[in-house]
Amino acid sequence: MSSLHTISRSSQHELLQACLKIINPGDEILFIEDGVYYCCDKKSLSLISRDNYVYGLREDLVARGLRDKQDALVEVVGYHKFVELTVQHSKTVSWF
Amino acid sequence: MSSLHTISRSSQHELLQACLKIINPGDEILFIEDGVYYCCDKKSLSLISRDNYVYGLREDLVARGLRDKQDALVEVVGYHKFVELTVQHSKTVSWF
Amino acid sequence: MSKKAFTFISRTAPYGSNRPKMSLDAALATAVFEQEVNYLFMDDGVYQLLANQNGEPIQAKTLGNALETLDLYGIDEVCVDYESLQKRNLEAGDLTIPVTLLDATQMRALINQSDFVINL
Amino acid sequence: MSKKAFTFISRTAPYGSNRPKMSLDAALATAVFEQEVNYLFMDDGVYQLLANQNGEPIQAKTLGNALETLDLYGIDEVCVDYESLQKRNLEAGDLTIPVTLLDATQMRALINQSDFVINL
Amino acid sequence: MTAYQFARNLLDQGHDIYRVFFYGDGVFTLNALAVSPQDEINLPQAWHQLIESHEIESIACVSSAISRGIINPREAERHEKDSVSLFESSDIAGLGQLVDAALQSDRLINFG
Amino acid sequence: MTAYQFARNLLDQGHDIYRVFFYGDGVFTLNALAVSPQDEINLPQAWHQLIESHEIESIACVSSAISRGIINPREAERHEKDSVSLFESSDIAGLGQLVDAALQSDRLINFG
Repeated sequence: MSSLHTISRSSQHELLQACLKIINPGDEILFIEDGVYYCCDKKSLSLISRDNYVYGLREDLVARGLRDKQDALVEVVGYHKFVELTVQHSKTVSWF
Repeated sequence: MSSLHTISRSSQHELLQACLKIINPGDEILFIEDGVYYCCDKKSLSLISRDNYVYGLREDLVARGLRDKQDALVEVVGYHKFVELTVQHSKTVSWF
Repeated sequence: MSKKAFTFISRTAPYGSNRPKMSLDAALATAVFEQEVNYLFMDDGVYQLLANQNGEPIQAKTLGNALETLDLYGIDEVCVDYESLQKRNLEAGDLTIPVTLLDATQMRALINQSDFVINL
Repeated sequence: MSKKAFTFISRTAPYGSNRPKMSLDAALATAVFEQEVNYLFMDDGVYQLLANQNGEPIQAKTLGNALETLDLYGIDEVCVDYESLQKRNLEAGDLTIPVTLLDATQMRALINQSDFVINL
Repeated sequence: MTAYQFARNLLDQGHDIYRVFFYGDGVFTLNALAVSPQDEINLPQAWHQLIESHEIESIACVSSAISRGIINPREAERHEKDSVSLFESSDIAGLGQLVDAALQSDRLINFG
Repeated sequence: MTAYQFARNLLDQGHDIYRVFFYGDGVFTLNALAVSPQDEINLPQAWHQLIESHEIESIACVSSAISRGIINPREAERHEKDSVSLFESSDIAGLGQLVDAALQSDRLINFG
């Protein structure tokens, strides 16, 4: 019963903190839309347990001038993988 | 050239912090809409200088169940006074 | 069709936006389908539960009253993130309906056992 | 009619909402009226200035490019809240146009001398 | 809602409104096709009545309005649409009308 | 925009869409009267084409839609409005269609 969590707003909205309160081991996080600013935010990323793998959506990173600036912890993926992730996990929790 | 600052979202949005960065002595703050949650938040209110008088809009306090719960620092006013405040100050800065 | 577990998470204040009402309407519709419905209030969402709300002065429906109907629809698991409540200097006695206070471990378990988790 | 001083404050990230574009359009319209226009980026608004933006993959206009037109409209006071930049581990060299970095005292003076302050 | 209540009180107190300018999502407030539940206020309808009864100049920003499908007969014809959605008490015009209003009025009040 | 790109990719990868349900401000995405600037994507138009070409079932939540003035001929008649604004590729129905979709599908994906 693992979950994919999508986070789509910047850290100003504190969505990651809310998500981390209820995340389970094995769940994964995908940063999309304004959520991709988290991909360059070492301090926020350090709050995420190593049990939770982290992705960032390429299209949104490129649009915002963040491509190649993301932290080493973040795997950059496209929409193809986004779809696959929603299939791999039994449910998707969207934070917006 | 004093200003009236209206703040219309809850502390989750950190509008007060932004407002306090640019507020001048003699400016006043009016909490409206979801901003009225600040009226019961001693910690946030303590950040405001005594040079800046603080109001809360009655209608929004009543709607949210906060009437009579506001801090002693906050003067509760209605729309009549809201209009007067925008006249008394040379400009209104709206934070939303 | 087997019964599924839906959990609705509501994180925003009432009146300032339409989101709390959207979340409530969706939860009630789910209850009508006789599914298991859990409701979790987090962050500013706990403000929706404050007692003595009265939407009349701003010509809005009183959301607190609407939440009292959760019970009538058979939604008895109304949960609140205890930390969100504490952070706002509120306690269970300030709220308009009885709720179950959850810590992080309990919230994780709730999410883990849910078939659907809907943030609105 | 005498010239007035307008200050636009933009506090939100590009693309995720329409607000940065609304603020820019309003500022450009004001400049067309030959008024004094100041532009202040605070909080997430500083993300609008990041270099190397490319809206194409999300089929949006590249906002960074649009900001480069501020200069053409005679808006030369493009200011940034230095603290907001620092908090995001950014520096002036990361930005697509030259800006004036302001501390709180300087921002207060800017707001105080403005006839209109418009948060969009 | 706040802007509407503010405008009503302002008029009651003897002040004048030079212009109301709807920008961004604010243009939805002028949507004549909106229908509210019976026990709730219909904000577009309330604004329309206030604008008509006080003969207030009301403008929807052209770029905000057409991108959101808030159009009058003139814009509907220009863009080959069969329907209109803007209350006839309001007009569609450019951002210059906002700047002009700021310059012509004693106060500019902005609502989010 | 993200939801649209996601839907397109999902179809390209051979998956099926049981239903798209537009709720809250999401119903504006089905506004047939919206006109985008020439150099920007017209998202309502793009959705309409995707829905038509793949024969996807698309529903606008009835309470969200009518309160926001997104109406089809049936709702226009019921509420005595002269215009329609919903793309004819979508229908208007209740929240039950969202719950039904959750129960009938393998996955429910929500976009904000």
